[in-house]
Amino acid sequence: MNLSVHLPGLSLQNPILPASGCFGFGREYSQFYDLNKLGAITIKAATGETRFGNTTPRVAETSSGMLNAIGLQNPGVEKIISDEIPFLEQYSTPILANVAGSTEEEYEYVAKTLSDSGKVSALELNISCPNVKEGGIQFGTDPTLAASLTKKVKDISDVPVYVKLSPNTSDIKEMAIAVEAAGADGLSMINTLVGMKIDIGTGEPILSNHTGGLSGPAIKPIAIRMIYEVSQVVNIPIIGMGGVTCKEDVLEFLLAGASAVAVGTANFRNPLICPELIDALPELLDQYAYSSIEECIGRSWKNARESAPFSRS
Amino acid sequence: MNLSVHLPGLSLQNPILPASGCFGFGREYSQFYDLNKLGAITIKAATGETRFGNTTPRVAETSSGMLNAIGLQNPGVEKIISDEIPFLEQYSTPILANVAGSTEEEYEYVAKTLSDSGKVSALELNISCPNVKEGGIQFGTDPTLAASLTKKVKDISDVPVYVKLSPNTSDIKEMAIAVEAAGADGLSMINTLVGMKIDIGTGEPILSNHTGGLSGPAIKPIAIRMIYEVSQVVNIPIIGMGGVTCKEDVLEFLLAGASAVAVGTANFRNPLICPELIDALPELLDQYAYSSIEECIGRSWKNARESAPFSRS
Amino acid sequence: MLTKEDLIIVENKQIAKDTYEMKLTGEVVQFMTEPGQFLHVQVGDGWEHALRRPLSIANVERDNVSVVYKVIGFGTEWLAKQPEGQKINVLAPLGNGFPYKDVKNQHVLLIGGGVGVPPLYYLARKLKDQGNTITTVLGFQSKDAIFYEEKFQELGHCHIATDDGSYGTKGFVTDVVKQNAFSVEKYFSCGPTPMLKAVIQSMSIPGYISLEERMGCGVGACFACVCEANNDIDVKGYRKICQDGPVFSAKEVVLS
Amino acid sequence: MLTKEDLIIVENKQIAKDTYEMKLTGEVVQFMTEPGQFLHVQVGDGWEHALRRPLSIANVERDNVSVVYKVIGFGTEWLAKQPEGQKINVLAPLGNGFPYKDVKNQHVLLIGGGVGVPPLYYLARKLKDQGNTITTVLGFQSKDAIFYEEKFQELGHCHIATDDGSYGTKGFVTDVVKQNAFSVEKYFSCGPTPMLKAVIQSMSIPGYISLEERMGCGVGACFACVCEANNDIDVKGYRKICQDGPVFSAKEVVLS
Ligand SMILES: Cc1cc2nc3c(=O)[nH]c(=O)nc-3n(C[C@H](O)[C@H](O)[C@H](O)COP(=O)(O)OP(=O)(O)OC[C@H]3O[C@@H](n4cnc5c(N)ncnc54)[C@H](O)[C@@H]3O)c2cc1C
Ligand SMILES: Cc1cc2nc3c(=O)[nH]c(=O)nc-3n(C[C@H](O)[C@H](O)[C@H](O)COP(=O)(O)OP(=O)(O)OC[C@H]3O[C@@H](n4cnc5c(N)ncnc54)[C@H](O)[C@@H]3O)c2cc1C
Ligand SMILES: Cc1cc2nc3c(=O)[nH]c(=O)nc-3n(C[C@H](O)[C@H](O)[C@H](O)COP(=O)(O)O)c2cc1C
Ligand SMILES: Cc1cc2nc3c(=O)[nH]c(=O)nc-3n(C[C@H](O)[C@H](O)[C@H](O)COP(=O)(O)O)c2cc1C
Ligand code: FES
Ligand code: FES
Repeated sequence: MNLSVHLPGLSLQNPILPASGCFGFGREYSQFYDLNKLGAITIKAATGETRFGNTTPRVAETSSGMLNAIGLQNPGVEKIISDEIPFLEQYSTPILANVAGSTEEEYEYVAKTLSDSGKVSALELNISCPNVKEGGIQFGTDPTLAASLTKKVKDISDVPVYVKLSPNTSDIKEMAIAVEAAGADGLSMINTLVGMKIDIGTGEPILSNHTGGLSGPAIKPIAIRMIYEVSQVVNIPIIGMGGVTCKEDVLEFLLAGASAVAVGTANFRNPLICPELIDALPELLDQYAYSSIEECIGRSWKNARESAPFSRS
Repeated sequence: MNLSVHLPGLSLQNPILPASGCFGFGREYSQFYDLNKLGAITIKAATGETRFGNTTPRVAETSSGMLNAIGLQNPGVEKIISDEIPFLEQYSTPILANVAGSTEEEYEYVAKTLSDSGKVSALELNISCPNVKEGGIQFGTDPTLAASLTKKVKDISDVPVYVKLSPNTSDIKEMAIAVEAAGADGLSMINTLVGMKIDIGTGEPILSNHTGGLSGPAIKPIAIRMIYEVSQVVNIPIIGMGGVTCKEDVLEFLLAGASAVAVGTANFRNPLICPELIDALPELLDQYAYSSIEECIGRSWKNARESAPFSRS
Repeated sequence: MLTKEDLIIVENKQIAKDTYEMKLTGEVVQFMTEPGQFLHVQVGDGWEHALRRPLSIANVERDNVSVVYKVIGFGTEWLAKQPEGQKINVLAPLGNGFPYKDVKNQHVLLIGGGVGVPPLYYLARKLKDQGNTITTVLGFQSKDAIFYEEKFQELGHCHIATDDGSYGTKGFVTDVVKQNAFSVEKYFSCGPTPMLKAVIQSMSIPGYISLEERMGCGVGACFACVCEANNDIDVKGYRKICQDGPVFSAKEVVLS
Repeated sequence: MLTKEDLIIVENKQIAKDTYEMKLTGEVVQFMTEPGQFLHVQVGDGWEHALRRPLSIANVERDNVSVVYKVIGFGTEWLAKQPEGQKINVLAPLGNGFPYKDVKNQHVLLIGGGVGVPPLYYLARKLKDQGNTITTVLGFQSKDAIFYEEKFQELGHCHIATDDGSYGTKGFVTDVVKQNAFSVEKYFSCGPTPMLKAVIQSMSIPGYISLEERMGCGVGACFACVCEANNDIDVKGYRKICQDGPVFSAKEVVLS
């Protein structure tokens, strides 16, 4: 079975990649398996300068999910290029570099620096981080801001740009259409939903940042719905994510309209999840009589286009 | 321990009530226990005319949650008053009547009819049902529409009006502030998040309506976060809901800023959940050294007001 | 009598391909007198699986209730793994069963398909007790999926149809019914909706059918499990399968 | 050597109030040579509880690793209920342990509080093997929470402090340290952060501390478990407790 998928800038031998922020810069999980197995690797968000992120506690467990408020801790784009990416160059796996910032200028600087480095296959514009006071989510909930930022980053980037959408919005289709029009080559969705957990002992929020991003199986139905809606109104591919834990989930994301599937939280529970999913896919597709990944993509609405409640026009 | 809470129109002997749509009109669960135990009863949404709702399947299971797309099936406000509410009159428990519609006029008609009946203690304006094509969620994501509707319903209603907010929005504080300014006496939150599940066998969405509302423990962190945010920017009380399954959850909702707590999905798993929670509350409050419900409300941010990231000003 | 109770597993064994029979015991079993009623069964630990699973009463003997279930997804897989002695939480007995009480000394036909067969067994026993002559037609996918054939044989004639012809008549239950022209006065049927539709179309005598739908509450409170009512006889427009059914007169509802 | 493996429970018994000792066996145990390292333990079935729980290695004997855990919430409650023979999935061995290898023929002080005590036991055994003299000071809330006292006694002097004075010295471990003026050359400590802070302040000799923080991945990939690095010695600004720790030189980190 041929599992390959060809997306702008990313020629994937299979549709599975780790999600940004859940896989560091690859080193840790390379202790568990050969990273050449992966379709691609999404690395942790880069900002212009070193960021220390939020104070701890930064994670909390919730029903079938978790909250995180890391706050974009990272050594800064230059150190990422000099100290982190070289490790990944020993692998042939394409790198999708997650780009964050507080201002348009910071996003542009990070994007340009990564693109110019010649070491990454594509950028993932993180306009949806709920855990920082500035940047991140404002860009992710205002279509005009998002489009403007996308355009600027496209202008200075030589590699394709994927825009990572926030689910914390009443109309994600509008956001998707706006960034597509602004030149996005693809979409990543979804980032986390803003949530909170209170420690009933102390009476206060567990996370020191109070709120955090909800990820894991709890949010899968929201991710599937959003991908189903958005894939019907854009012509650019979607990297789908949100709660993937098993091979059936991967197929569900493809059927909803994703062209590739990223795995986040599940890595923490099962460091081998990505290679296990990749190994399991051929038999699963076979069982459901699909002969390629391509055939699965968007099948849920392609079958029943007439009755689909959403359409571009 | 005194569990009572006094809210506009609702003098609750305890802070526990079933959530709308998860308790029919009370008859079914009255087979399991005496409904006089409850703080209040929220009845299923009423519309102007009989509605048959969506075709089946109408529910699907998701991780720690469920999707529903009932589509506001109900016999219409008049039959509800003539055939359903009389059953509840044998109990002294206050009735919170959920009001739905496709147009402002329908909402007004339903609200007026219920208010005029003299049989309900308060109205819950459902501007957040994600499962109907018209009405419902549009009103719930546009602050101007929501405020206008609230005002109109307030004008014709003699009983207090609670507005039930949708979580499918990027800024729920804005919605809350708008309906408060328009005269809402209280808020109910949260309604369900729009989600989807695809049957990988058929390749199609399980729900015949395709999308449905996500409820249950999966959404609790989102509910807690929204109540925490909104309770700090409004001066009207909040009936909190979303994923309550145990006594600790009830306390978490109170600490977040809710003044009463509604239970939805958990009734389906455990028909006795409401009385069990009510019985368990005194010991729990005692254990955490609270001597009344009042003391718990909003404690998570009242303790630490200065550092709270949200404030009205 | 609607009860929530932890029943105890007395036996849990595979009886056909992917098909298990579980015997449970507890206080509420004494109230399970109506064939066609069902149990709403809690599956898994914690809240990852929030909804209960409806399973029909297949038989009641002394303090034991039997259910027969096919492994489909998480819940039934979980049930199949539970050991003897384990507690299973159920809401029961739910719904309205088959109206058998006034059926006496008649010749009745029972038509079942797949996991629609179980409730017909308890019904057959009750009908037999009332002096009725019973003919049963059961449909299965293939030979290895067949269960309860001997049990039905003990109560009357039992015809089997398999989709693939690996046992009995090749084809559907309706094929058996057509071929045999049974002279019966009433029929009772349970099985997949397409089968029920075919059965209703092929029969001109009074009949009762048991329906399936995805459920939330199982008790009539959530409106998840409705079906369309036959408007000729009722303008209410719908029925709740969990509360008004799962058994309906074949004329009462419209199958979609 | 980072491994994901199902270990098998050999023993799981309560040893003090709310405190259990679990012995596990499996292939990866042979690589658990460093006291201070930890296991990242999967709890519950399914995905309702998505995160693993970090637990320190308390001892290794032959093929068995011991952990000692206090029942706090869902995960530890679940662990306490697991029977012998049950499989427990772990990532192990994680983190960097106490730097004991070069410590020989010295007098060392071990200071532990509550469930910070367990890793010190395996450390004590290793240090003893290298000819060191060991003095231990352990703090517990009350008498019924005390565990491993005799085990530490076998390896050297063991002083106990309880918050309520129900056993040993009334007060904190630092009170014991002050009262005794031990002439030691090095200390190793593990316990709640306020205790560690007090310990660091009261000691002028070199020391190593083991930190706790809520974790996601447990392997260094998610940046959940950071602590501040002492800027005087390093400008990197933070350490990952799971990967760079959980043991740090007392001078290396700033406790908040
Ligand atoms: C009144 C009634 C009586 C039934 N009696 C029997 C019986 O005696 N033996 C038997 O094997 N099956 C019976 N079924 C079907 C049985 O309920 C489903 O096979 C079962 O719920 C599948 O659960 P699962 O967790 O294995 O599957 P999953 O697919 O994991 O279930 C996911 C969700 O979908 C629901 N679901 C999936 N399939 C069905 C279905 N066919 N009908 C209703 N809900 C479904 C489940 O209840 C659950 O909420 C009956 C159904 C109804 C409505
Ligand atoms: C490196 C390390 C070693 C540890 N060694 C031990 C030990 O040997 N014995 C022991 O009893 N405890 C130890 N702990 C603490 C132990 O991890 C927690 O008590 C445990 O995770 C609580 O889980 P729970 O499900 O019972 O509680 P819950 O409150 O239900 O847990 C919810 C979430 O919070 C996390 N959490 C809660 N309390 C803590 C805590 N104190 N530290 C870290 N995470 C926490 C859990 O891991 C889980 O993700 C150690 C912690 C760390 C970081
Ligand atoms: C600990 C953690 C850190 C994350 N950091 C980032 C990040 O730096 N950039 C980003 O775009 N998304 C980040 N995410 C979001 C994930 O990439 C992903 O979109 C989300 O977690 C949903 O997928 P999941 O449910 O499989 O985890 C982070 C998620 C987690 C749990
Ligand atoms: C089956 C079902 C039907 C519902 N019907 C209504 C309704 O008619 N009106 C309404 O305002 N909310 C309705 N809701 C939303 C609930 O009242 C509640 O806001 C939501 O389910 C979150 O709470 P929970 O997680 O405890 O279920 C419904 C929810 C479910 C699950
Ligand atoms: S399942 Fe709730 S009404 Fe039937
Ligand atoms: S827990 Fe993920 S970096 Fe430490």
